[in-house]
Amino acid sequence: AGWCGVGLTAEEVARFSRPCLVKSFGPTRQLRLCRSKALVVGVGGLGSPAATYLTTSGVGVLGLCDFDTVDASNLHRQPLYKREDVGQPKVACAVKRLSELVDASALRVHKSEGCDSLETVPGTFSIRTHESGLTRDNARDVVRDYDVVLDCTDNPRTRYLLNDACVLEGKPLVYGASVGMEGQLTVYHHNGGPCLRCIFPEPLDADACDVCSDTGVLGFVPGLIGVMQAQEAIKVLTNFGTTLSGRMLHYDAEDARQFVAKLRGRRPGCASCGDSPTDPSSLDEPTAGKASAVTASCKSAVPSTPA
Amino acid sequence: AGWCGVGLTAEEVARFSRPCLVKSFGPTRQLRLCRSKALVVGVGGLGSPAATYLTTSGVGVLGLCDFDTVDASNLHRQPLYKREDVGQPKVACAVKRLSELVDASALRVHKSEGCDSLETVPGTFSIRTHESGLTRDNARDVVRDYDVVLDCTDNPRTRYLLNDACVLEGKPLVYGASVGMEGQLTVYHHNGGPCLRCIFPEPLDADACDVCSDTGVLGFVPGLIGVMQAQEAIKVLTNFGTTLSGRMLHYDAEDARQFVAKLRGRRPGCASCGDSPTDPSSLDEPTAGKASAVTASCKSAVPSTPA
Amino acid sequence: MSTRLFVEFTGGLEAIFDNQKQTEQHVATESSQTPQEGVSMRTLLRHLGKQIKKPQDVQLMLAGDTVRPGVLVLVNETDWELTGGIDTMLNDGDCVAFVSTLHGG
Amino acid sequence: MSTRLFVEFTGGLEAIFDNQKQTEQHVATESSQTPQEGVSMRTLLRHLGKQIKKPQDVQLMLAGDTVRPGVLVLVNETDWELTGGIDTMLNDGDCVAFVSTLHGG
Ligand SMILES: [Zn+2]
Ligand SMILES: [Zn+2]
Repeated sequence: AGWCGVGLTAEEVARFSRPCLVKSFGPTRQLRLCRSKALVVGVGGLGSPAATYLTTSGVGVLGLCDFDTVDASNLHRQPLYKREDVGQPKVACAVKRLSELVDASALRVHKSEGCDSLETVPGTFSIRTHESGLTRDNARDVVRDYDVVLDCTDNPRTRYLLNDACVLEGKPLVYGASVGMEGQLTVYHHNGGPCLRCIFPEPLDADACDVCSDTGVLGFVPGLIGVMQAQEAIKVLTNFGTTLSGRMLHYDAEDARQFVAKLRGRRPGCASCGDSPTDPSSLDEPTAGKASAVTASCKSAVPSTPA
Repeated sequence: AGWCGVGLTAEEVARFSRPCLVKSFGPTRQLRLCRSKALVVGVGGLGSPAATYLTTSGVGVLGLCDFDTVDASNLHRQPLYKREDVGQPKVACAVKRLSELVDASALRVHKSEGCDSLETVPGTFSIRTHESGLTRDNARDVVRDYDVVLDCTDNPRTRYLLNDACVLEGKPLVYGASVGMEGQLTVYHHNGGPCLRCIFPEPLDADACDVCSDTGVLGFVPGLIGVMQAQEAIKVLTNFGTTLSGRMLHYDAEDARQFVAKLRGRRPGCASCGDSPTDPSSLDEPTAGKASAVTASCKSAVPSTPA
Repeated sequence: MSTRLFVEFTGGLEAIFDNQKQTEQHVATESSQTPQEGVSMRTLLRHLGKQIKKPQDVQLMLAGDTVRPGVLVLVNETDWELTGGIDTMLNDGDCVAFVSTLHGG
Repeated sequence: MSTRLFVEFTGGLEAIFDNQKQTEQHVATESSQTPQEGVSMRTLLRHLGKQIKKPQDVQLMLAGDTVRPGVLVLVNETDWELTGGIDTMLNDGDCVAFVSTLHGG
C-alpha cells in the first residue's frame, strides 16, 4: 500500500506485490519497469515466452515485430497461439492473447510502421505492433523508441540487421537462440560490451548449408531461453543484478547443464560498433519472404567467404 | 509423413514435426510422449509454464491438482490466467486455456477425485482435474495413474506428502522451487536415486519463521524453473538424455548463473524410500486451508526439532 | 598458516553474511593439524559461526556443531555426505556452498 | 610426452566427432616444446583435424589453419581472443570448448 508512494497505481500494487517484496528488486525497480519500453523482434518460439513474461511482469510498452503467420508446426513451441490461430498473422494473435492477461481498461493497442514516440502512462499497458517485420528500410525506425530490444528471430541475416540497427540507435540487444536441445543467450551492445559483429564479424550464408532440413527443436528449449531473455531485458531496464553483457550462456537440455563463457570486449575494428563503422547500407539485407525456422536454424553452415 | 508409420496420427505429425526432426529425440520418443500421462500438482508460478509446455509438447494425459483460486497477486508469474479469472478456481481456468492450445475435436476433459485409470487414445489429449488439491486421504489415489509427477507446490508440508505418496506408488517426482531471484530443480525417486527425505529427512516448521512475509519472487524465476520441470518430465517419460536424478540444479537470476550439485544416493535409513519405511500415516499432513505463497516460501525457517 | 577457501551462500543465507553471496575465507589451520592437511569442515563451520553478527541469526544456519536441517552443504559441488561430512578436509582453493532448500512456487 | 585436455563440442559440432560432446584428448608435445610448456591451440586444432573422418566435415569446423567463422573457441570458459588465440598454450587438465553459434528461434 505504501508503495503507491513511489508512483505505482493501486492496481499495480495489487498485481506486483510479490516482486516488490524482493528486497533487492523492490517497488522502485518495479515502477521503473512499469514505465519502460521493450521490443520483441520475432514472436515465435523465443518471442512467445519472452513477450508473455514481459507483459505479466509489467513492462509499460511492449513492441511486437513479426511478418509471419502461425503454422501448425509452430504450436509445439509457441504457446501464445491457439490451434485456431493457424494461418493468422502472429502479431495480431499475440496481441489478442496478451491483452487477456492485463486489465482491459488499462490496455492500449497501437499499430505502427513509423518511429513516433509513445509515452508510458501510469496504470496502462500499451502494445505496439510492427506487422511488416524488420527490413533494411525500417529497422532503425522500428527500434528507435524502445529502451531494450530482444532478438527472438530465427535467421542470421535478420539478426545482423537488428544488431546493426541497435548499435546505430544505441539500444541494448538481448540475443537468444535455440536449436535441437541447445540454447544460447547474451546481451550485446550494453555497458560498453561487445556487439554481435565484435564476436562474429559476418553472417554465414545459410543457403550453402545442406544439413538444415535435418534440424529440429524441442519446444521447452526456446521456452527456457525466451523466459531468460525476458529476465535479462528486465535486468537491463531496471539496472538490476549482473546482466550477460560480455558473457555468453550456453545451455544443453540433454543433461540440464549450462556454462557461462567470458567473451572478448568491444572490438575497435568492428564494422558495426567499432571506431570507424562501415556504412550500414552496405551491410546485409535479411532474407526476403518467409524464412523457414528449420532453414534458418542452420547450425553447421559453410561460410560464404573463407576466414 | 513416414512418421505415421511409428503410430503418430496425421495431426500429430503436422504438429510435432520439429521435435521429430531432432535426431536424438525423433518420432519414436514423440510417440511415447503422446501416449504418456503426467500430473502437475500446484498450478501456480511453476505449474503454469510446466502445464503449458507439457500440453504443447504433446503429453497424452495431463493431470492438474490444485484447490486454490486465482488472486490478483498471482498474475505476474502465472500466465495461464487472465485478468478476468481472478477469484475463479485455478484448475478450471487452466483447463479453459490449455484446451485452446489443442485441436478441439481431440480434447477430452475428465473430472476425477478417484484413481480410475485413463487410457491414452491416439490423436486425443485428455486433461484430468483434481480440484480438491492434495490431502493425506487422497494423495496416493491422485498420483497412482500417472507416469511422472511434477511438484509445483508452494509449501513444505505438501511437498513431503507428495514425496511420500510418489515413493509408495513408485512414481518419479520432478521437484521445482523458487524464491526471490533463485530457483532449484531435481528429480526424486527415479532410477534408484534419492527421494526428498533422503536429502532433507523432515519438513521445517514454516510457522516458526518470522521473516517469510518479507519474501517475494520475480515472475520469470518460477517461469524458468517450471519450463525446466516440463523438460525433465519429458526426459523421464521418453527415457531421453540424462535427468537431474541424483543432482540438484540451483539457479540465481541475479547473475544468470547456475550450478548442478551431485547429491548423496538413496539413504537405506530413509523414512520414506528406505529399507524399513515408516508407516506413512504417521507422516505429515499438509497445512490446512489456503497456504499463502509468501508464508510457504519461507527460506530461513527455524527447524521445529533440533538436529 | 591459513587455508584459502571460496565459500558461497544461497537461498537467503547470504543475508546472515552482509548479503555477500560469494566470499573468500582464510581459515587458520588448527594446532593439531599440519598445514598440508588443510582444515576440516568442522573448523570452517566454527570460523563462519564467529562471523555471524546477530545471535538470533545463528540458528538460521547452524544447529549444535553442524548445519541445521534444510541446509545442503556442497564441497566442490558435491554433497558433503559423499565427501566425509563434517570431517571433510578442505585444501587451498576448495569451494564450499551452503544451499538453503527452497519451497516457494 | 603428451598433454591431457578436456575438449567439448556443442551446437552440432559433436556430429563431426562421433556425436561425443565431451571428450578427453591426449595431445603429443611437439619436439620444439618442452613438456612443461604444454601444447598450443594450433597443435590441438591439427590434432583434432586428423580425427575428422569425412573430408567434407572439415570445413564445418576449420578454415585454413584456424577455426571457421561462427565457431567460438573457449579456453577454460574464456574466449580465446583473451587468452592468446591460436598461440594460447594449454596445460594438463585445461578445458577447451568449440561453440557453434546458434540462430534458430
Ligand atoms: Zn561490435
Ligand atoms: Zn528417501
